[in-house]
Order: sequence, then structure tokens, then C-alpha cells
Amino acid sequence: MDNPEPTTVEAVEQGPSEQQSLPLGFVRGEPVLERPEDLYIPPEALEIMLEAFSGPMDLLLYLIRRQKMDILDLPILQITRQYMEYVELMRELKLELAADYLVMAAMLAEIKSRLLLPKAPSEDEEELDPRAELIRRLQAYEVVREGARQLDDQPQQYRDYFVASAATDARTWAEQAPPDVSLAELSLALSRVMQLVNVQAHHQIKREALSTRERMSRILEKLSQCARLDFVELFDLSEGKAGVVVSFLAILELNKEGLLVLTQAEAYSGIYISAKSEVSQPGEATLR
Amino acid sequence: MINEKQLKQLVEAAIFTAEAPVTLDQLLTGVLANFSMNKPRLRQVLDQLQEDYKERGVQLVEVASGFRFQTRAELGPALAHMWSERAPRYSPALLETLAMIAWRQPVTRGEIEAVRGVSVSTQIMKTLQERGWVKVVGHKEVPGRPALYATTKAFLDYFSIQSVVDIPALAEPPESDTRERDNKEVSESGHE
Amino acid sequence: MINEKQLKQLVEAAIFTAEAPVTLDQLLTGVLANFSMNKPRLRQVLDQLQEDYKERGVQLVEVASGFRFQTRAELGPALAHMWSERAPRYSPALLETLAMIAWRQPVTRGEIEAVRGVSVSTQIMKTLQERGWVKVVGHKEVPGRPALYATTKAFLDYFSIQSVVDIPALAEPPESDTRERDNKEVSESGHE
Repeated sequence: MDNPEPTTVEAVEQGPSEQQSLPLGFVRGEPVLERPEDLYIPPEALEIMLEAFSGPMDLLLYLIRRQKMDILDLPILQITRQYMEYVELMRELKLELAADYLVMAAMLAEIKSRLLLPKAPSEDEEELDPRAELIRRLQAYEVVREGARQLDDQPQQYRDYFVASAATDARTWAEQAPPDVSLAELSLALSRVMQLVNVQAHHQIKREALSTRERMSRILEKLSQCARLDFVELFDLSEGKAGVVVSFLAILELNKEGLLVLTQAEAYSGIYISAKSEVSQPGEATLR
Repeated sequence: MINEKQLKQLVEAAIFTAEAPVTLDQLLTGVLANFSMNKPRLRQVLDQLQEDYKERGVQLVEVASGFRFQTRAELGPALAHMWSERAPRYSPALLETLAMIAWRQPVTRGEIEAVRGVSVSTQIMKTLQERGWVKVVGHKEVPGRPALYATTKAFLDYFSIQSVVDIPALAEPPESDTRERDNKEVSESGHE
Repeated sequence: MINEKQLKQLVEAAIFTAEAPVTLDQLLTGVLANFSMNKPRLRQVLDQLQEDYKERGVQLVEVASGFRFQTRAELGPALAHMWSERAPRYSPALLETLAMIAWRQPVTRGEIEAVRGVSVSTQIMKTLQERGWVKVVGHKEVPGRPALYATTKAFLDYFSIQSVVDIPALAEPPESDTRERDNKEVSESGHE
């Protein structure tokens, strides 16, 4: 399939002569062919042939090759005539003709007419050769066509080679690393939550240097480790006044929420803190 | 015709490229269909292949549904590295729950649900605790004694912050947040 | 620790179980991460493996995106027969479109059509992208902002090439300046 000539076109022609023109000259009864005995082409054959060409550039390149012509001195008159014969025949046979073929026909006709017109006096007439653009396109197309053919000749998967693989149970050892979260993402989530809260209750959220709520967590955490803590242990003097205030507020808040119990054996003695679930010692006064 | 060596290569290649284990019959009616082969001879070829791969990283084994190549058992843990890629991202629900815990800690699940307006899945709480970012610091003395959740030191370390108040969203009250966004939208649409 | 033999087995097993070709870096940072290895030593191991498999039904090859094991070239027809339902054929139109993209990438659909002289069917572009051979790498800053297409490593892997220049016809890059090209053509044709 990589090259249409051997598979389809030659089967149609059946002639030994290489230089012969394409056997399409019986169109409209005009005897344009050297070999009238080969005149008849079954429509199915032409249809197959048409399919074998990937487009008008492919057909044009084929016509040039048939003439053993060099692309660089594109014989525009001959090529245009042959191309038109093809297109006419395709139309006559009512084959579905892609619009691209007609576009090319128009382009060829235009170049032809410009060549036939008397040349305007010009210094660099070669620059103005109306064929130049078509030649450039034909050359580019030839590269692409050849590239496609060479690509098809390369070893291809499922046709020429298969990838080898082995089964494994190693996946069962695999641990999936948890996803990464950025502070920005967390911040965004917090904004959404804060907005929800804001809608529910008109709280004014103020920035605070130390979170009382976070401190409450730390105190509860400590209490879950040892049943009873000395009140003073909950203060870290290195945090300064603000830290002491936050710790004190946290203890009061926890007490208010009923999450801890403050006990004192007698006035001015040490204050102890325990989690609410710990049963308070009888005889000890509960500070409220 | 095909010689012994090519025959072995063909069987080897067929097993390596099959998507599932291959039976003797599949080989005989498949790749070997054009060569005069029988089961005993094929068995011999497979025995040889098993011997060839004895010391290799993959081995030819017969499992219930046929023959296949599989990796050497002891390589499992080392190979597991190949699949230890990162999991997909966390859901917004998980991040919101985490943010809620960071902000309102110590907090019960019920309190989180009251704010988010949806139930917090057990899976989310499990994931956050497994990650070491959230832990139970006590129980609220109300009926049912619900657990009180708080963020951990590991949580602060992960986000390289000293305290939850360093989460940028806490620095700005949400009202100003929305105003700013509206303005931004306006100026952006003005551009177009 | 791990000895030379186990190291080779590990690399071998990793390549056989990977879902795509594996690069040296992937091996070094993946399965070999816990062992002191470097590129030159790993190259040696791979060379040894290539040697080990020289006469086998599958061989270790280096393709554009890394190392993989694949079946011996001459076994293709016999294997294609066994797994026949998987052997696709590609039309000249598809191959030309693919060659055009490989040659002139990044390229717009309009540019492909200009050279091929025929409109490029949407089906072909879809197939090429579904196969992972071609992808959109940007948009050309002209009216309509058409997509710019380029070929991928998967394309190189499928056609067993390391680079587009391995296809002789496409090895010569197209000249960017058409005017210069026209001049050159004129002088060249004058030569003949």
C-alpha cells in the first residue's frame, strides 16, 4: 500500500511500453493515446486507482514520474493536460471526486494560462516563473511521501515486533506515598471554611499571635499522657507574657467547656489539672 | 523450516508477549501451528527454557492457567519502588476538614459537620490521623463522649509553620477576602 | 547488601515489568535508589544483559524513551499470526500526515494540508493523537490560533527509531525561508 504504482495502475495498463501515456484518452472521443487498444478501463479499476492516490499531489507526482520528467523543469502543459483528462474521466464516471482535485486543476490551469500569456518585460523573470510555487510544493510533498514510505518500512509494534513483559507480585510491597499539600491549598480550604462560618454566625475573626484553640489542644494532649498536671507546668515562661496569657485563657476555656477539672486541696496550695474523665478525688474542692 | 533454537526462541517470545498465561494447546495451535510439534516435544522446550531462566531476574513458571514469565520472588520489595508513585491529590472535603480542625481545635466531628453542613467521612478522619497531622487529644464530656481532634506538631512541621495562626487565611478576615476578589474580577473583565 | 548478580536480576526484572521503556535515571532513582550505583556501572549491567539476550527470543533494546525487551525481528510474522487481532495497518494518508508532522514540527493542520494538497481528515488527527504519536504543543499566534502539532517519544518507540533523523527522507530539516529556497532551486536547476 505504500506505493500505488505497482499494485493498481500497472494492473490496469497491462502494456509493456513504459513511455506510453496514460490510457485515459478516450474521454470525449478525443484520440490522445498512442495505444488505442488499451482504451477501456473498468470503472472499478479507476476507483481503486483513485483510492490508491493519497491526493492530487500524489497523482501529479505520479504523472511526472510516468513522463520521466524532472520536477524542476515541470512540463506544465503536458502535465496539466493529463491531469485534466484524469479529472474529466473521474467526473464522467461519476466517481466521488474530492474537492482537492478540483482545486489542483484550477491551479494548473492558472499556471498554464500565465505561461501562455506574453511575458511582461522583467529583469528577474526566473523569480516570476509561475511554476515555482508548485515546484516547491511538489518537492516538499516528495519528501513527505518518501518519509511515509520509509516510516512504513521501519519495524512496527504488533507487526514486526512485540514488547516483552513479565508478571510480578512486587506491587503488593508497594506503598503509596501520600499526596503533597501546599500551604496555599490549606489556606484556601481554610478561607472556604471561614466563609461558611461567617455565613452562619457573624463572627469577627481577628488575627492573634498565638492560637488559644491550638493551646487548648496541647493542654489536652498533655493531660491524655499523665492524669494530673501541676498548674504551673502548663506555662512556658520563654513565650513571654503573651504565651502565659494564651495558656491561661486556654485553661479557662477548657474549664468552661467542661473538658478539664482544676483541683486544689486547700487555699494557696498547688492547683492540679486533670482531664474531666478522670474522677476527681473526694475531699478536694473543685474550682469553678 | 525451523530449527530447534528458533523453535525455543519462538515459544519464549510467545510467552513473553502474551497478556495472560499460555497453555500448551494455545502454543501448539498458535505460533507453532505451521510446524510439526507435539506436546512431549513442547514440554521439553519449556523445560529447557525453565532451566535457562533459573538464575535470571524473571523466571518461567507454570501457574493454573498456563505458562508465564514472572519476577523472582525475592526481588519483590526492591521492585516495589517502581510503583511507589505519589497518590492523587486530596479532596477539597479533606482539606476543609483539616483546616477546620486547625482553626477550631480541639473540635469534635459533630462540630466540624455543623460548620461544613455535610457529614465528615470516617475515611477522611482516618487518612488525616494516618498522615500524623491530626490526633485525638481527649473526649468531650457530653453524651456519647465524642473524640476531640487537634492538629499535631508533625502538621506544623509539614507546612513549615510555627503555629496554626501562620496559615495565611487566618491573617485576613473572610469579609475583606471576598471584597478583594470581587474587585479583582471586575478589573479582569475590564481587560477583555 | 546486594551483589552483582542480584543487581543484574533487579534491573532485568524492572525492565520486564515496567509499563513503558525505562531510562537510566528512572532505574537509578527507582529500583536502584537504595544501592550505591552510578550511570557508568548501570551501563555496564545493561551491556551485559544485552549480551545475555543476544541469542534469545526477546532482546534488550534501547529506544527513544529508554530500554525495553522486545521480540527478535525475524519472529514478527509468526507472532503476528498468533496475536493477529492486534496487527493494524496504516493508510498512506495517515503515514504521510505523520511524516509531515515529524518533518516540520511544530506544524499546523493548514501547513500539512498545503504540502499534501489535500484536506487532513479529523479522523486521522484523532487516531494519531489517540495512539499517543502526536500531540498539541501550542498554538500559532495567527488568526484562529491553530493548534501546533508535534510527534512524541511514543511515536519514535513504535517505529523503532531514536530520532526523526533516523528516517533518511526526513533527516534534512526543511528550510525556514522559502524565498531563499526558491533562489536555491533556481541555481540548482541551472546546474543540471
